[in-house]
Amino acid sequence: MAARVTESPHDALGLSVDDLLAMHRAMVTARLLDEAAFRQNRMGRAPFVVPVSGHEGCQIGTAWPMRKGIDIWLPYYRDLGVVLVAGMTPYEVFLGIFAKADDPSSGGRQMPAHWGSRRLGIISGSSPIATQVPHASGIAYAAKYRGEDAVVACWFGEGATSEGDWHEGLNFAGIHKLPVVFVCENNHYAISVPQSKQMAVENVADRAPGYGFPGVVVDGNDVLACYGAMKEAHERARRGEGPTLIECKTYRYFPHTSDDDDKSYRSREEVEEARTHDPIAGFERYLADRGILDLPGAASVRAEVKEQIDGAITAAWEAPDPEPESALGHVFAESP
Amino acid sequence: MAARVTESPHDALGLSVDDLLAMHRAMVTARLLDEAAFRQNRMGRAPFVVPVSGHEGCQIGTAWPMRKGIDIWLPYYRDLGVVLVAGMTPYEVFLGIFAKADDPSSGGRQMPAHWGSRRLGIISGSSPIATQVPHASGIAYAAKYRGEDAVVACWFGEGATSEGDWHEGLNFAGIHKLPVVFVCENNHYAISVPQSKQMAVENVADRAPGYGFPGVVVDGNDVLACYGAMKEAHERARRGEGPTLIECKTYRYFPHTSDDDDKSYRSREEVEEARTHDPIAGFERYLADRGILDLPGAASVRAEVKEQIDGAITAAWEAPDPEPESALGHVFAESP
Amino acid sequence: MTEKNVLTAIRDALHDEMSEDDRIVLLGEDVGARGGVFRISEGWVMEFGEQRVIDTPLAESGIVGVAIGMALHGLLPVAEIEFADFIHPAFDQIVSEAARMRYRSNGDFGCPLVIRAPCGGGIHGALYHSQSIEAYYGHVPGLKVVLPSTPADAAGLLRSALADPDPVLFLEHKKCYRAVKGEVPDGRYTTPIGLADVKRQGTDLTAVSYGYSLHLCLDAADRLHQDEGISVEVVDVRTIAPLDKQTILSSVRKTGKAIVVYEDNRTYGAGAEIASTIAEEAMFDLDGPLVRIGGPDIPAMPFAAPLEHYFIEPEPDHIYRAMRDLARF
Amino acid sequence: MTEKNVLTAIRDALHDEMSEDDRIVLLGEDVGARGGVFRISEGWVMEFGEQRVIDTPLAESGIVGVAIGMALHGLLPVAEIEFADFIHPAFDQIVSEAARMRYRSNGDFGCPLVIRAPCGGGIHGALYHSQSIEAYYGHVPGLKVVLPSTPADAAGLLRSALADPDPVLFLEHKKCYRAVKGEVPDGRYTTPIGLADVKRQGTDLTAVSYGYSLHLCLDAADRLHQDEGISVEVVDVRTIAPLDKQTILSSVRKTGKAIVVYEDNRTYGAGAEIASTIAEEAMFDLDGPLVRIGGPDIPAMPFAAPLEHYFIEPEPDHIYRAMRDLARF
Ligand SMILES: Cc1ncc(C[n+]2csc(CCOP(=O)(O)OP(=O)(O)O)c2C)c(N)n1
Ligand SMILES: Cc1ncc(C[n+]2csc(CCOP(=O)(O)OP(=O)(O)O)c2C)c(N)n1
Ligand SMILES: [Mg+2]
Ligand SMILES: [Mg+2]
Repeated sequence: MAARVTESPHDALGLSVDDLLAMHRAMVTARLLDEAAFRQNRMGRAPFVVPVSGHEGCQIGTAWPMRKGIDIWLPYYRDLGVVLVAGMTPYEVFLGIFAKADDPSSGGRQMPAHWGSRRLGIISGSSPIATQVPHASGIAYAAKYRGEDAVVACWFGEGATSEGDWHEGLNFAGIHKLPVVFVCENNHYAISVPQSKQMAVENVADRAPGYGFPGVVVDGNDVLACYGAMKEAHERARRGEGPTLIECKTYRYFPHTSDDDDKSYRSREEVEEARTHDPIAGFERYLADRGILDLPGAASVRAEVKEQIDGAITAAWEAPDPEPESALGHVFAESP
Repeated sequence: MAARVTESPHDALGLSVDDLLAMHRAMVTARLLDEAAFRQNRMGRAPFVVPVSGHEGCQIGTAWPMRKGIDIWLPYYRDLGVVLVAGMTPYEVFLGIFAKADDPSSGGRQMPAHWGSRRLGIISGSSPIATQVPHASGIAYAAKYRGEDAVVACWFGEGATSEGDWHEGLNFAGIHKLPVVFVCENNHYAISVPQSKQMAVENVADRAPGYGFPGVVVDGNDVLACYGAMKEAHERARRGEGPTLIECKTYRYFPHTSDDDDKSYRSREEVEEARTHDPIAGFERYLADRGILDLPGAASVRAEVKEQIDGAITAAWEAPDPEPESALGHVFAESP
Repeated sequence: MTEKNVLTAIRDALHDEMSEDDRIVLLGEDVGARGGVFRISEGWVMEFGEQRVIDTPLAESGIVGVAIGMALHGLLPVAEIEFADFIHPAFDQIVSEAARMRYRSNGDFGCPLVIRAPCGGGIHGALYHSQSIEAYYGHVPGLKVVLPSTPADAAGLLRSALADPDPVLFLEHKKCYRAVKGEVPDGRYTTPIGLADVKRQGTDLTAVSYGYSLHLCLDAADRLHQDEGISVEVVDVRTIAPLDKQTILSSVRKTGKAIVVYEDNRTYGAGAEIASTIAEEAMFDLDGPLVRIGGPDIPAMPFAAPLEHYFIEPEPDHIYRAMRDLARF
Repeated sequence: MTEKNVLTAIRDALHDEMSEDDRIVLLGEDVGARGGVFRISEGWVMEFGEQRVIDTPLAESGIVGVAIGMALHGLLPVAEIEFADFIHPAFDQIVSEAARMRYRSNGDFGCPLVIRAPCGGGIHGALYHSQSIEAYYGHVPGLKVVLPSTPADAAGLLRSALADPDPVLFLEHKKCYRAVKGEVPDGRYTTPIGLADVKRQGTDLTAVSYGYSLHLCLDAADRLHQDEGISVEVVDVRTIAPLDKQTILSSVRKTGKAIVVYEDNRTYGAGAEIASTIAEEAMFDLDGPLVRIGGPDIPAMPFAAPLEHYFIEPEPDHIYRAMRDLARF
């Protein structure tokens, strides 16, 4: 065999060094935001927070191929990393956590992490699981009907796949070969319910053939693998070849939310083991191995991000609360 | 290769000649009942009838392995053939069609063909499609919990597979490896909606792997093939190996119901072509080829069945209507 | 002006609006080649194309959920539910999603969606093709619920629903479809959502009703006038939510007597809110008892003719007699 | 007698009944290892086994549908819906299936099913963990709906629900879980479904309420007595359906004044039926206006503290003041 120059995975994917550094920064931002939010929770300033830690690889990876201003995002509550890529800032995230009037998602009406922003193309999400799945199909139908080039992406956990809406949404997308990508962040638990009690199969992706489109399993802790899977699905959608279901195997390091206590259903050993596959650590090794970012470099990214977050927290905390009577507004377009 | 005596398919399936004749009679009964019901409809005596013709092969075939008094039946409205095997008589069927007080399914409260009978183990069915699917899983769970040997069978059309309840019901059955058989009578239309607009796949059975159990495609016009598939699934269920999804490819010869007009959505040529695969004619050829039932024999079965049906119609027509105020009864156990 | 029945009025109005605005798409079971089970969209798949007249899979939650997505992305979807009885699987999409989209996003997103569903009984539809569902949905903040009972109102309200920036549940009483005829103005006129309508002037008592019951009230009122010279004013609620209190209350204040008539199961039905509103705001104007007539509290109209009839009229001429007794009070 | 909060009373009663009757199974999301999000079933999966304490997939329609199947085949399932807000996907299974099984089969099949769901707001649950759902379900013939507000009632009504041959929706107000304590009789006593309860005797006016609002009424009544010597009788509805008209009407006839207080969105809420019943049957006994106080007609309680507080108390002490004004009328 002829010798050839080894190409790095990111070259093959068409990612520049700047891309990689930006992806890394986004992952670090998600992680540090998470930790900061939990601190605010313990300080009694944030009644409810939803952790992301562990999911940064699959979120940043699958969000990255999306085009701002063109594509449409339907994240679920755990998708802090996704909405950061879509353009939400740490300040806006904390406006939500502190339920301030200027929270872009809901003006403090919804729980934190119920993302939404017309400006950013992030469709407002609710708490009931999997309801956004048929919305994604409907948006993709409208985009196709209107002859737009938009791709719709819809994220959810493996627990969401048990809901009837999930089935109905994927079925419709398959029939009409819609430009939509369904991304399952399989962290093996739905709150406390393990995957074995959620479904009788190992891979959620195995359900895709039943809807007439491909299902792909990818290592959710490998941000580049996630990026690659999404890039391909995104291109497939743009080519008019229809939906893809991507399943990212990952893990959540913290409890389900600040209201949960995961000790009742997961051993500490299991959590520790999962942490050895940390997507950020893995990506930093990748970057270090290729001389793109060394340890001190990574540390200074952390320091910069931390400073940005601290500033965001201070500013968001000072922002005004919603006015009590504003509770009556926006029931209908003609409401006060 | 050593020569060996050719075994007939029914021998391999363990069916006796008496079995075959009884199956044939059941198929003929379903067909003639259907035709008689339509005549009653045209005479203005039956406001609403649901045809079965074309489905006799898959219904009699899949119903036949079920054990009366032990197994549990969840048919849908098209399953006249199934309930005949379960033990409903033509007289009882016409009590339902004429909405008489003694209609065993509902005392004339539901539309005809909304089967039910505690005595026969037929679970009361409703109009909303696919709602019985999770019931089947729950009954199978209860049977397993109570250590019973019962097998639960649940029938539905291919349209029903699009409902969320269908997904949720199969998923639960797969997780708990329940003794239940799901039978899809795929006649390629849900009222007017063709299969291509119902799903992006050719076989409903291809969805079974997504629930962790086998899916089987069978020629629904071949009563013995349907019997064989069900027998295997039934045994599998009894062995504790879990559910099976059987898909029978078939066709409906008449409109969806007496309220439908199928000319708008199916060409007459298509219907005529389908009729060349008539499950009764096919089975009669099988029986004639093996000298089990010749043409005159089949004709006299028809005559006997017709006489029975005529008698049933006369008797059912004479039966008393429900009392008006009885409409208030049975809302709760303690109701009047 | 053209005489039409309710079915034709709805069909013509929807057809005209679809011709004018290609953002409108119709989706539901059997709306394509079959033209809908009530033939509202007969021939439309040829006229407007499969992209605009969409035969969906058999999945109501999906129908509404997909329609919400369309509404969020520039279309004006009309989701047809084959029978109102089959809307229940979509309850969550309607209540949690469509009706809350604007509120939960603090006004950032709107959801201009029309859900059409044939409701009501009296057509031998039995337990699952006869239900009244307006009380469930009237209680949902963020959702408008209309239930027109004449051809002119049906066409005008449908146009308003299509123009509304928020989700509207448009209920069509099956018994009115063909049984009720009337003059329909030509042209693309609208009838405002949120306004009740006095369908018959009167002085002795006010009957508040909607749906097919409205026509039973009008009929009883006519006969009472002939038989006994009693003058009944009949108010057609038309919009279940938001309820037009003012029209109802002015009529009741004028006549001093009120009877509320509805087909749905009586208890916790829409009539409860109407009667309660009258009691709270006009009790001191009443010169007689406040009377409420709803259907019996049984799951729905049974199939057998004697049972169905008992649901509709448990005692001979019960509406007529209740009006007469109230007038004489 | 033992002092317990509502949560503990429910847990103990359910635990005791499960110990006595192995036909009872508990199914729902996170009921197993996690013991439920409110820890009702903590440790039970060890005690009763995985076959009886079933962690289900995330699928509410499936949970109720599977439970119906269990009920049809000899078990007594208790289906737990994690929050009442998430019961909506199961609307069809509850309304079309559980509630109609007996009626549609002409009494041949029964469906002894208990559905438990934590409802109500005031715990910073925001739009989807704060909803009141009793009005939707109170309107369903064939379904019983209970909403106890004290520990003793909760335990007694839960036992009645488990013994009932028909489906019962058992609503547990989340704010009452820990905030409301009281004496609970020892032993397996029952509290009958369908009976309201006078929680406070009084002579000047009757307040009819349930859920956490009941406690707001009791508190306002105590303060009014102290401040102004006004004597308020407080009736706890307890069973939303079937509604105990008699207890409500006797109290109103005695005091001559009625105020109905509920947390749910006001319009088409359960209070409409209660007020309407009073108006129809006791109007001539009233010496003052009929007053109804419900929550605002907005989707649900928002998350931000000022907004949530506005939902609960739009004006300072609004219940107290409404009672005082009515008493003074
Ligand atoms: C319809 C509905 N049922 C129940 C819940 C409560 N709930 C919130 S998150 C969750 C688990 C979701 O698990 P999964 O989809 O795997 O996502 P993950 O949280 O693991 O990322 C549940 C049961 C809900 N929000 N909506
Ligand atoms: C939930 C619900 N939606 C719609 C209907 C109306 N409907 C009755 S039968 C039917 C088609 C069913 O098709 P399929 O499951 O293929 O069975 P088939 O009639 O072809 O045997 C429809 C849409 C219904 N009964 N229930
Ligand atoms: Mg998960
Ligand atoms: Mg079919």
